[in-house]
Amino acid sequence: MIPANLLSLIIFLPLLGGLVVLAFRRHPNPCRWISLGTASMDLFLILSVYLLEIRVHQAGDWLIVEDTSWIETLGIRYSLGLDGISLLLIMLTSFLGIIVILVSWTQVTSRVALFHFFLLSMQTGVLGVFLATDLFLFYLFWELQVVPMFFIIGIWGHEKRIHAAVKFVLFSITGSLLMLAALIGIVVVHGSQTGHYSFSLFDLVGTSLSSNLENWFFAAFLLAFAVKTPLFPVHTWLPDAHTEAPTAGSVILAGLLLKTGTYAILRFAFPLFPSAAGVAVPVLMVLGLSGVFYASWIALAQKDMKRLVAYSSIGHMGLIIVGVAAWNAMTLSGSVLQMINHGLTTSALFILVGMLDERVNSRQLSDYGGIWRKMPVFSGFFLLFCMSSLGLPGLNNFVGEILILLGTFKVQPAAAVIGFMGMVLVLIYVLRLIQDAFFGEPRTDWNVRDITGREALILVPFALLVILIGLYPHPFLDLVDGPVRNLVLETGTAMNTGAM
Amino acid sequence: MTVSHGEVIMLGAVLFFMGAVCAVSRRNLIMILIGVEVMLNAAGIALTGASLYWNALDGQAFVLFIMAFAAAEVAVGLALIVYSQRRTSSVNADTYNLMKG
Amino acid sequence: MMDSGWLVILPHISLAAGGILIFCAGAFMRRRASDIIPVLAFASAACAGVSSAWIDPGGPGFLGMLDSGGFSRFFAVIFSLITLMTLVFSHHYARDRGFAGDEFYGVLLFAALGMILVAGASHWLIFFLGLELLSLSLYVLIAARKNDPASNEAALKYFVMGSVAGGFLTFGIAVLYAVTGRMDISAGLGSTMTADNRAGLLLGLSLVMVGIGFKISLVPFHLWTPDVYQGAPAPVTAFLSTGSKVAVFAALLRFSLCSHEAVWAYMAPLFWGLAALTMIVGNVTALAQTHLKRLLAYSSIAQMGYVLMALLAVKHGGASAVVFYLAVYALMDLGAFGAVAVLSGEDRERDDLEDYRGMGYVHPWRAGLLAVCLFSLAGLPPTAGFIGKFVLFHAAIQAGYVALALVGILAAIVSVYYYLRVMGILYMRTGECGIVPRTGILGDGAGMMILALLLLLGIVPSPLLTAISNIVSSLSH
Amino acid sequence: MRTILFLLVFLPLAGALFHILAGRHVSRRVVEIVACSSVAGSFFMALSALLALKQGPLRVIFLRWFEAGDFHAAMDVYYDPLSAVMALMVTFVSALIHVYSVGYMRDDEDYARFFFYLNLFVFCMLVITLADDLVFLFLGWEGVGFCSYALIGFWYRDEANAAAGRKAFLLTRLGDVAFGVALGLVFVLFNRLSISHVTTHATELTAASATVLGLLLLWAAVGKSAQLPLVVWLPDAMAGPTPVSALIHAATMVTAGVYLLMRLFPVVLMSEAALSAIAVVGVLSAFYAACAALAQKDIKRVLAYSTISQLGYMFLAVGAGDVIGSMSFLLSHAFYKALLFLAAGCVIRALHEEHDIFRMGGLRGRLPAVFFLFLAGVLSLGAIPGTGGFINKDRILVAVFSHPHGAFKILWLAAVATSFLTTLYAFRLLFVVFLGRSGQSVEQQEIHPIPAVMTRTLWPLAFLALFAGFMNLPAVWGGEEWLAGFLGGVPGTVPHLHISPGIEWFVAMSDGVVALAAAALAFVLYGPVESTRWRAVFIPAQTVRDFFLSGFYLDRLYQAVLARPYMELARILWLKVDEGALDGCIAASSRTFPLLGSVLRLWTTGRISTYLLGLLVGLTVMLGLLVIRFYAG
Repeated sequence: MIPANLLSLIIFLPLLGGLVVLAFRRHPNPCRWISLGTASMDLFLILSVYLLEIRVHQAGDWLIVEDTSWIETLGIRYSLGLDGISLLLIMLTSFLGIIVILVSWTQVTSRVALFHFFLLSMQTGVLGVFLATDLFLFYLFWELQVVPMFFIIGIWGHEKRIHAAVKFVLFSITGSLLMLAALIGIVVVHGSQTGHYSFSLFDLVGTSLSSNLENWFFAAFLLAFAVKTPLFPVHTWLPDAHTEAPTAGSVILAGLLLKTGTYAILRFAFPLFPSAAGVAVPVLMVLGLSGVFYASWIALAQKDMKRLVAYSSIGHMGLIIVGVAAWNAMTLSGSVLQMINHGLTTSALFILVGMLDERVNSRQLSDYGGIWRKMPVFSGFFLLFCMSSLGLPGLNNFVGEILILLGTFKVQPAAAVIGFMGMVLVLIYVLRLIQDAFFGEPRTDWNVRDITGREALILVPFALLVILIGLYPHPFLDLVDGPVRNLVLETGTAMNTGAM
Repeated sequence: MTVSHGEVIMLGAVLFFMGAVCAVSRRNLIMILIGVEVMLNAAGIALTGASLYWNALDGQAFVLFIMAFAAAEVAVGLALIVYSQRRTSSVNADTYNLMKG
Repeated sequence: MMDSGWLVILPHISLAAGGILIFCAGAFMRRRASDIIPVLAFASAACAGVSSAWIDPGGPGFLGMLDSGGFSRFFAVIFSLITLMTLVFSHHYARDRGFAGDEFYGVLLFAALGMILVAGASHWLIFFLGLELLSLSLYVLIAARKNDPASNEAALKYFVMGSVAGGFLTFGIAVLYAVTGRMDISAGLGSTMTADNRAGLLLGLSLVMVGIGFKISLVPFHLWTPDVYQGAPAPVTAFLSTGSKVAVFAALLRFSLCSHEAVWAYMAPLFWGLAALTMIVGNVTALAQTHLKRLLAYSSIAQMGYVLMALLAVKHGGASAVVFYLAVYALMDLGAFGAVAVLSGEDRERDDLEDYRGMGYVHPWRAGLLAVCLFSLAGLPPTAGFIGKFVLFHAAIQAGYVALALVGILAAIVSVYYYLRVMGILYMRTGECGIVPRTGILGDGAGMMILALLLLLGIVPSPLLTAISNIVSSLSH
Repeated sequence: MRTILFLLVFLPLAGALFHILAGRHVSRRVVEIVACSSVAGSFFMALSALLALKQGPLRVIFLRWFEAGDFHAAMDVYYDPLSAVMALMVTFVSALIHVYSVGYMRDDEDYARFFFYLNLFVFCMLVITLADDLVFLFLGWEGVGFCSYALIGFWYRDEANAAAGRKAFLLTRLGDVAFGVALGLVFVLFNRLSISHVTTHATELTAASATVLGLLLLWAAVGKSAQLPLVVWLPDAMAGPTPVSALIHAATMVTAGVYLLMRLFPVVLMSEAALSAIAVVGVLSAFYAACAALAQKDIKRVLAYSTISQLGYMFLAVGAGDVIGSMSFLLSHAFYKALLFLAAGCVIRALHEEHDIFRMGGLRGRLPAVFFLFLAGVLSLGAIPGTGGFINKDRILVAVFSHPHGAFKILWLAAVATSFLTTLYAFRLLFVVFLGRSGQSVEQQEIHPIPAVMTRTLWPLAFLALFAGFMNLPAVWGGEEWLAGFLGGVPGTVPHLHISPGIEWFVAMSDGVVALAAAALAFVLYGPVESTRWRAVFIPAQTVRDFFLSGFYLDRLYQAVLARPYMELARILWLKVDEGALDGCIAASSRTFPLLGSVLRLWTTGRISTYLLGLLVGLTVMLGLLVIRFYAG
């Protein structure tokens, strides 16, 4: 019923579309339509997987796997796997893939074909990260997603774009190259133990390592993922990247790239090195919570709206890390759900700020004020996503946060208490953002219209999803349930023995 | 009287050392070239000595090739040097520093 | 026996004959020479490539002085390809600058012959002859632009350095011969180490390493590299930075594989230090460059450091990684310098980085070639350089050289910065980047081929890797 | 029954949805009708549910909300007498205030947004009232906070209003932290987050965990109910439209805090310490706010401080263990305080948005209906014997006085003193606004006509304000304590305080005397007759008045100690730490490499001699290393 290489199709369809788009260098509109078509087709494929496959398997283990030989001499295989967690994340990916094209429809007017090529190839990279189960393949996609982002920020960004783009790549590469060393290390150790050189995640899980070695390997993996997440204190690339990137870039960055970091921690770092992870749990919790406090605190002082949202992003991701570190069924489900939530909410906020920027050509809070009067519908959306961001119950973030915090409470009450306190800090900057931008009298004389139909088309799905997840997250949580149980069962026990 | 194999090699080594020092320390292009010739000839002496010691001819054959090569090298080198000298009217190696860094 | 011997040197003959024919054509056909010579050169290089690729002589030839195994033939194919590409890139370049005579094409073919000899030598004499043939030809090629002071200075520097290094190498060979009594490379290096010959062996090898280190620009023998690369005409730089380095490295690989374990145990730490130094100095110095060719020169220095790192693993199956990376490296540098060649204006070389502002949009394909090559050099996917770097680090770590691999990784992180800087200039800045140079379809075609190969190898490296591992395993027995 | 409960909770939500989706496209009349009828419908559902409550507490699950691991959250209700009474009150007051708002917001363009928030608020409040699952309750809990924020800042064009809303949200959320932590603790202790489960298993708690849990709940309640130390937001919250102040900041939302304590009373009951803490917080807040109310000039601020003060009584009652006393006080407070606010709203509207009581004066003649309504509220607030307010307050004081713990006598004294102040400021307000010399501004101005719908809706409230207390008339005075009986089933409650009649009489007498004395004093000081001599004796110096007026400078203190340092540190963290230290370190280390590069490039001198030397040096080093190696190993 399902074609044998469906997953490859899902991954590479966008890239294919991107190559086609490149052929229309001089015709912006066909570029947009082709990209939109490709991205929609990808979403359609993924949704059909969701609808067909889920009924069959009831979200058990791996729903679809694909495994072909690739680089035999090194034991590298082209293997992909889809489980509930990755399904959820690729749904998010392809959804945001469509959104970014719509967002850029009028915002990007120069070098349109190239832009869409990068957008689509970016999507391929991210999808690959979420689906790869061979460590080398994963590493390839992991690096691959950096390249288009570099260009998206660097070519279509704002004033200090090159600096930001280079900074982004350097941070990423620094982490990932060290991970590469560790990755080769574990393969070599596994190979010398079993005589079977393999990069497959399934083979490598359970490799017995000396605790010293395991700690080093874990640290290297963690560094790569922490940079991407970004975890305090290796986050400083993010505010620059976000501030300078075009809206679409910010959306991809916040919605997808950051998720690859937490996803990889969950999928690779913890299962591969459980006892090292067990030792690192307190550190991760402290760093995650520091991130929540630190970033939320700093966000308050921001003058640039995008920067503010960027810092808020760091804070939210910190909480996800706490959830991953706590490693039980509740927190993991919460973390995965929170990845989706953060992807939706923060992306929506970036999009909204981008729309303002498009109208007024400024991202400075001091240039705004009184927007509500001029753009009530827009403001309503903004308020909704702000409330989602600060975790108002009934909206999406709450579900994730409460799962993480309550689940953490069982393991590490102190961390949960601090996490709850962090929610106040979030409130402070979000309210300040709303206050400065939307209330009061307009500080500058600008005349703008409320949202257009295309913009509404972008925002309404976000709003619906935000509310749906807030009120009825079952479709999402059910997907995650099975894989999360497995993770807890397999890695959790090993973590505990390691910690003892 | 016969010279021992070790002494021949020693002679080669001394000669080589002198040639190398000449090549490295002199600034004059011609002198550097002469230093290189000395180095090559030192190798020739060592090879000949070793060839006698091992009682094999391939070492001496090698020397012939070295000689041929040295001639060719001098030809190319002198052409270059002459051309350069005509351009800058200097045979000091260190005057050629258009490109650096 | 006789037949097989001729078959072994078929590529060599075709190159030599091509060179001689070109000289003859230059001497006797004054008027139509400019049409015929490139064709002749192309044909003989192609001939050499085809013959080494498809004709398996089945045994060593030329009195056992020339290896005819897969290893040599593989490199012979690579050199033929490099030569072909260089010919294509230099076709318009040389004609526009007035040095497209018989001497350029003929000497180019002889240089190619030298490379094939160096990579295939199993006898010190052949190695020596090949190396010197290569060097002499390169002196001439670098000086090809007679009226250009930079070209002249580069040739002079390369000549002086090359002859001194050649002196070291020759004496090194002499010392090795003196202590082992064998001119056969594998027999000589493979001889067991005794108290008597130990000092001599190590002295000889060190001297040989100076010569080799000069050729492949290992730090501290690298200083000539940026000057010569900058001064030489871009196609020649492409040829020089790929062909001569790959050839000498192939020889070094053979030496390493042949060398006795005890000898290797002494040499390995030296290689360790050289590799670390080369990776660090090459990459860090490249950061401060403002000229593209110099930047690429330092980058190529650093690349050799990576390869040397994997060479350390040669006794643990790292050889195929080295060979794979050498092939990939040849493609990358050929592409990068080739791109400089096809992007250069008619009057002068486009060298200052600022001249490349916004180039990505003015010449999308050529700048694209440069960009992909740079990405590949930086080791980013989906290029061959990514797989190559991975293979190198894999080999080094597998052999236990973790610290060196970490040094390499740190150096690679530093290197990303300057590659991205060029990328930023190409695509993220705008500026006047001058007139559109005339370049034939050939040059662009070659560029596209390199680009395609780089991407292809980045996605399906398996066939090449498998082939190489077969070749290498045949060599080590 | 399930349907009734469902409609009870979700009808206002449906109204809210209608407003947000269609509100901008339909006429004002439609919006008004939908808004009022959805809440009214909810009220009738509450009424019918109450009548159907014969079979005892009822738990109904509407929706499995989310599940993960062994955690389940559901949208469900636990319908018991306590929540039934509360729901009835909430829907009733809400319905009246919705109707009132139709008049009040007659001239406002943004009516759809207003009714959206208002309906949403009612929904959230009902969730708090009825929810069984604590997470669901938290939804309401935060939801009302959001609505309160949005409604305080409803007139967002004045930044002060928006800032007041922000402050309210923030401070209540400080309390919510404790709620969240309490959720965690309950989850760990009981493995379920259901109120019905928790209350029935509360006895299994250890004293320590009960104390922690009780204090957490107290802190949460303090935030919501604006008790010390989180009081400062409520006076500012008066920036919102008056119906909002009446509904949210007097009758319903602010009582949610104390209601939570009642709802989870069995847990609190397990800890002596938590109970005492609740009582102390209550008394302190009551006294503090009463003092502050005495000095206020803004009519709504007087009422706001009064609300804080009255909420303090409710806390005190819970702390004394008398849930029923607290609940009945809550009910009657809801009626008279809503009444007072709404009447004040009429006054404000009539005087063209005038808030200063000293610029009013002598309105009795000009707004007679409003005067009588206000009088009813003041009588009840001032606990003049014979009103409902008196009966309810009396029950609380009796409970406190008769508490076995001796220290509660002190609390009782403080409560009586507060009671004196309460009556004093209540009558001060009445006299200054309605009987005093008319203010200068009022003289010249036309009275703005008040829509009839505004005053008419107040009559039922006035009736209830005066007489609702009789539902709980103690047996001593021939009452049946009907409400107490009804609430008797609620776990942990003591329906009838078995106190000797002597004590009852003593407390009632002292209370009554105090109230009457205070009323008399107010008449002397602020009454229609000028009495400079008395005023000189009783009215304290300006500094003290300023101290009271500013709410003991608490606001300024928080600004100086918390808000401003926080802002300042944010800037420092950003510029000095994040961009300075962290990013600076990384930038500096990344700068060293190019620097190193430009040093290393000096090596490439361009001179052949250097290059040749490189060969020799390289060789020498290699040989040197080999020699070392040679002799070392």
